[in-house]
Amino acid sequence: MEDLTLVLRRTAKEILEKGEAQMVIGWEKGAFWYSSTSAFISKPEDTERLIWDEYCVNNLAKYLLDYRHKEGKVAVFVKGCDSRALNVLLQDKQLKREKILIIGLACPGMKDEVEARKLGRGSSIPLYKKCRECRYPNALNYDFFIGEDKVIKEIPAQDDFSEVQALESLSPDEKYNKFVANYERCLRCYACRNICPACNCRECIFDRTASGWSSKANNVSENMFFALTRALHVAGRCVGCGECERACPVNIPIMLLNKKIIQDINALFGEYEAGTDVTAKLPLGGFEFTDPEEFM
Amino acid sequence: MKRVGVFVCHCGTNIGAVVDCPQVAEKAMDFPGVVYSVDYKYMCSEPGQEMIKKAVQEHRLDRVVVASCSPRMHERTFQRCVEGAGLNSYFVEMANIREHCSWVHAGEPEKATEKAMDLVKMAVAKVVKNKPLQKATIPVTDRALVIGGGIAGIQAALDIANAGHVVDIVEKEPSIGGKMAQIDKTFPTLDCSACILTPKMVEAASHPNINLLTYSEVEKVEGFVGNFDVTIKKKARSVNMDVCTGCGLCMEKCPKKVDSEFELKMSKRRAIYTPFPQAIPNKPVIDRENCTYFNTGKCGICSKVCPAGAVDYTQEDEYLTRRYGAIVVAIGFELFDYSVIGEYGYGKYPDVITGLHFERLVNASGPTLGKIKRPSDHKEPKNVVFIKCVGSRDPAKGKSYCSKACCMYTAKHATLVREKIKDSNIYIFYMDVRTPGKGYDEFYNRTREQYGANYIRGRVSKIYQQGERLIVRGEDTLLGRPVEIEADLVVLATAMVAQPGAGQLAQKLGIGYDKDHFYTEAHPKLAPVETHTQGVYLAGACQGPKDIPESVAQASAAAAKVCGLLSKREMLTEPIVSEVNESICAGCGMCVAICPYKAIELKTISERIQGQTVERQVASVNGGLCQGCGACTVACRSAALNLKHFTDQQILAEVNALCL
Amino acid sequence: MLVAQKAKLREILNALSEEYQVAVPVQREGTSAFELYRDGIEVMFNGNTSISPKGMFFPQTEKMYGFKTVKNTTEFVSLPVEQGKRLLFGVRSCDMKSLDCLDQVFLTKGYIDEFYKQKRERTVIVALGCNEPGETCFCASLGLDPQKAAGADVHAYDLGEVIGFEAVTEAGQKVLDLLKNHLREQQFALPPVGEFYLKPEVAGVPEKLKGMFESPLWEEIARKCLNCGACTYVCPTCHCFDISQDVRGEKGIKYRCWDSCMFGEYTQMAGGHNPRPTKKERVRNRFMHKLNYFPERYNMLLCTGCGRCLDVCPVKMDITSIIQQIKEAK
Amino acid sequence: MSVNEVTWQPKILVFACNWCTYAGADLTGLSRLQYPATVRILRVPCSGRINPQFVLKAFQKGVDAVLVAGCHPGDCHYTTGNYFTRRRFLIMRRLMEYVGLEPERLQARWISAAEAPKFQQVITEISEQIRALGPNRKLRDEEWKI
Repeated sequence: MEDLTLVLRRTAKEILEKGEAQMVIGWEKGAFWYSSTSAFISKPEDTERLIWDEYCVNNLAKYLLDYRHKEGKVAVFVKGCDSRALNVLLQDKQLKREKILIIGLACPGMKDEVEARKLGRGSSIPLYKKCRECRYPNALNYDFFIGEDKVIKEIPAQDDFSEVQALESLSPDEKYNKFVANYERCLRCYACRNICPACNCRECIFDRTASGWSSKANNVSENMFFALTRALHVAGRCVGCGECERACPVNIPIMLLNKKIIQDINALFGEYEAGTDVTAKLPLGGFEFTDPEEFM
Repeated sequence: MKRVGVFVCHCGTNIGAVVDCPQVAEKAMDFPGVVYSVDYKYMCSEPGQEMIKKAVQEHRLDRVVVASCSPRMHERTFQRCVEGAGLNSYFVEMANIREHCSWVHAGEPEKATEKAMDLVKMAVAKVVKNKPLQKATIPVTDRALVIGGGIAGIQAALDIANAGHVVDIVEKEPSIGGKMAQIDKTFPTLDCSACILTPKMVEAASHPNINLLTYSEVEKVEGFVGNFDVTIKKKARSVNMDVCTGCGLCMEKCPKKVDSEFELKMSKRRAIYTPFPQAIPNKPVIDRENCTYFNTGKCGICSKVCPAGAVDYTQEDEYLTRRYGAIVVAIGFELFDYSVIGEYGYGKYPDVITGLHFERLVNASGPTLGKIKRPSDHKEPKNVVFIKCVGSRDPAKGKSYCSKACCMYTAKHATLVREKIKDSNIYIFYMDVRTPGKGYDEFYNRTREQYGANYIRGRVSKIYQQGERLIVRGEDTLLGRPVEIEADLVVLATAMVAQPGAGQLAQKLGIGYDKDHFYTEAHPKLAPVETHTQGVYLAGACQGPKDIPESVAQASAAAAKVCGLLSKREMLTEPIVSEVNESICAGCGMCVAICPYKAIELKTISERIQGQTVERQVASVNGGLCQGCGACTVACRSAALNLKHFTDQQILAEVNALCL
Repeated sequence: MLVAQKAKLREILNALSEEYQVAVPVQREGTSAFELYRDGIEVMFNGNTSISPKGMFFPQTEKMYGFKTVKNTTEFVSLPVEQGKRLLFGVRSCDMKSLDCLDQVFLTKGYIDEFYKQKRERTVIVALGCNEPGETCFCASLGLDPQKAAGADVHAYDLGEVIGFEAVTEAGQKVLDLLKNHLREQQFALPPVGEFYLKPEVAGVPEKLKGMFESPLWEEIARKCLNCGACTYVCPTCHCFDISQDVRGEKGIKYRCWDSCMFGEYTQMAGGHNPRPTKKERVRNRFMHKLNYFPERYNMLLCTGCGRCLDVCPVKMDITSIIQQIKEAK
Repeated sequence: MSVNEVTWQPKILVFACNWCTYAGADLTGLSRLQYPATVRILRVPCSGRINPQFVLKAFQKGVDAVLVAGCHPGDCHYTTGNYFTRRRFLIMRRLMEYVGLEPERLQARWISAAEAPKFQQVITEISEQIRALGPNRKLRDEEWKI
């Protein structure tokens, strides 16, 4: 990946020098060896800050929203998940394709920071669970690709819904208690929402208490209303990047809800992989006359 | 703070005998916003409404809740009432404490009273959030479309045209006339069907305000009341209508013979044809499926013989889009295809026919020139058996409903047989004889008494061929004994069913239909010719089985509605539509895909964001197209869309109130 | 020094529970926070809790009073207040310092917040010294002694097999008196404090910030910020709240709940104007408040070096690096 | 609202579309078909208007069950509203069951304007199911008394 870092810097530098974009969004090193963080580079000389390593987990796609009304183009580096996220933003008409320069990357899977901190430098750090499960590690939609567009990570045969299914098999009370335990500790900091590429509303209903939908009170009921509503809002548009879960300061397994819905959409309305096709019809933006009938 | 008045209606004893109305009224005073509350015997009565108006004045009420019957019954009444009191008509809400309470919880007065309080509480919670709504106006295009050129369509078109409005009739067959053109005589007067129909057909064809679009179908309907943009497909006739004189030479010379649909396959027509001699327009079409030229590229005789040079093999389907203010749907009915069930040997024994076949057999211009001859050997039948309710009133094999006209046309058929074949015997198997209608029962009695038709109450269990005759076996349930009749001809009164394409057309028009695909009227009693889609009206048997006088009456009624609409240059629209909060809308377009009326599109707005002018897209609702279903509001994640009068906040307020 | 075997902590906490409502740091589901002590609960010793003990004094959601409307008048109803003594065991230096900050806000300059005061006054705090700083910790750079938390009633020290206790206040002495039978006197030297990885230099920063309101630095710093509230909610010193109400028919409750200057709604005005419309203004406010406004008003930073914000930030905003950038800014 | 075990009666919220189910409930009344006084009907123009969030809110506020009801597929007054309802609530019901709500507590049914007996039967059934399950406490807002 070090070699690619150099290519990445060179690419970014060229883009800025040639004026192909006003800014390049990539990653730079954070405070610790196991942390890489988003970097916003607009001067060619600053491209030296850019890196590409196994800690570039941060999904950069959503940052593009900050620059959608700015003049000129923004270049962005995308892994597979970032790429799917970007596609969802395009599908949701939040970005204009012609205003973005997409540089694709082949992702080897990102290493788990929490594990890294625990295990220490030099030990073998496992990949994030979401990366182990990832089936689209490479950028899907790009203007050019750095390195070879060749999958360099082991691809599981299918999505893993085992955790969802394990939960499903519990009794109603057991299930409920699990969710209460999870959402009791929710701080409603909205990190999950703010990092989520599918959460791209101009103004979220949870930011408008006057709308009557939500209150700021923190309790299990309100927290679960938030969680379930968000899950429904991103239904059919969640690309499974798992950033919500990574962003959560209290370690709530948020993807349990999203994956459940992905599983059900697949089973009920046919296989659908969000963000893999910009032209696809959103599952909850339509219907089929032949949809399963359970309400007779 | 809003000032709500609550008016609890006893509806005589309908509500009052179960729900403790005075207690409900008293309790209502505790609900937030309520400053006045009262109960009264009949809120909808003149004094009741006066009471509301007076209370609005005296107690400075700005919102009103009426706890009484279903809003589907009296919402308009009370809207007008509060309007009369100087309030916006949308400042009233109804709590349905009759249909949803007293009538269904008659044995539980205490629980019913408690529920009534809840319902009032919900209505109060909603009404304080009601906003004044104003009806808007939309232009009305002074042109009507009638779909279907049968007697109902023709009548509707004539009435509309006579009132001075332009009408287009779209008919899928090459000629107008519909089923009535196939019928020989009409009951109970026995006047000749053609004699009364053809003049109307001619009148329609020659009316300056009527355009006939035969051999045409409705392809697409867009728009809304007053402004329907309808795309009509004019199927290629292969005959230039402007040039053709209707001389008929081509039809004489055409070498290709095909079963005639009009004669129900009992005779032949040519590949270039008019469905029947009195067809209007009386100009032929080429049936491309069967035409030798179209199938092999050879022949071309019609073109060669046509003195006017009207035959045009290169014609293509043509699409035209016109704007109409109103639409009358009069696509009629079809007969139940009993061969599918195969009972009674229909489809197997040639001498088991339907009533419509019989009409052709008895018709002077029909395949037998009016002589009743049975199809198998063209012999005159002596014993004729009629079986009624074939497919009607038979939920197991056919339709659950009564086809309404069969009792009378069977009686008519019996009369006609007896008149034409003096030594014939008539046996009519029936379940019931239903003859409501002017002169109908008298006609039936004549059939029995004067013409000697034998009415046998009971069902036929089996029909089988024995030699040249058909053995009809059944039971006379009145005498409680089996019956067996040797018949020469069996006529089945098969059920009237909806046209096969009725469902698709309904979807294009956005109107409802029932399980049998008959179109649903807006109200079975009070809006029998309207549909739920404003500006679309129903005439004739597409709404349900009907005889001719009923179809004509309904057609005239629909025409009256159309004239009422078209007589105005603009009309008021319902203000209950979706609205967009542009500052919140992110322009994702989810709602655009979801709107069944294509009432939402994305538009570009420019806006100052932090000192910079930016352009962005937002959803925009066309209030004329929007019908107020609210499906878009759910698709809108950020709740930028809201449905007026049924806002998120109003519904949530009701939910909250219910849970207090 | 009074000491007890670590293994005896359970007995100690059980004994304390007879007199106090005790709360201890507990690890659960990959996160940690102060929880009410129940017999047998495992007390977390390594590192600080992910959620600060701030909520024990300033809960995320706190009911203030109730009201009823009867006909056209409104009645106020006071709500029952929890009474009884509480004891917090295991509070670290940084979090003790944060209570100092909160005390300034809620108890000084002519304003007394009764809700805070009541909880503060009925709570004794047993602080626990840190020997080994966490990777994100930097309290020492802010002048705190990680082993001896200022303001605590009792100092407790992690001495390997044993825990040492020293009473600092009268209330603290009472606690140790209660534990007489569980503690014994023994000499112990405090182990040396480990090396800090992060060492921001704050000297001069508050003063420098005075002239930096319009600095282009803020826009740069803010770029990566998501404007979520994670940092503010885990921060032991952030104390912004919003007052809201839960109305049910003719009755209602006024409550306050944490709010975050990272949120757009925080400064949203009723008329639609928002004086902090973008993340630049919000991020600037957060750091100006911590490093300039607060020091100007109360003469102390509104940061205690606990490092929680670095830890939770999904995009790794780093206050120590921001301090550095401020210092380097022209 | 506090849940008092002794006097507890199921509180079932029915979201009914104006054209079919609401009319069907009217017909139930006109036909004098009796059902338990456990339901409160909330009228919406179309089942497509029923936001799954309304359902969540209703459970928060304290209903014991929610019935989402509209026209049969194909019969929607607005042509296709109920097809969206069907998709949304196929997902919603599964999601709610997944988080531990008993499936009986959130049901969806197509009830036409003509199906008074069906309305009666559905309400009677749900009432019995909820009576057997008891009051719902899941997802509920905190209760308070003043």
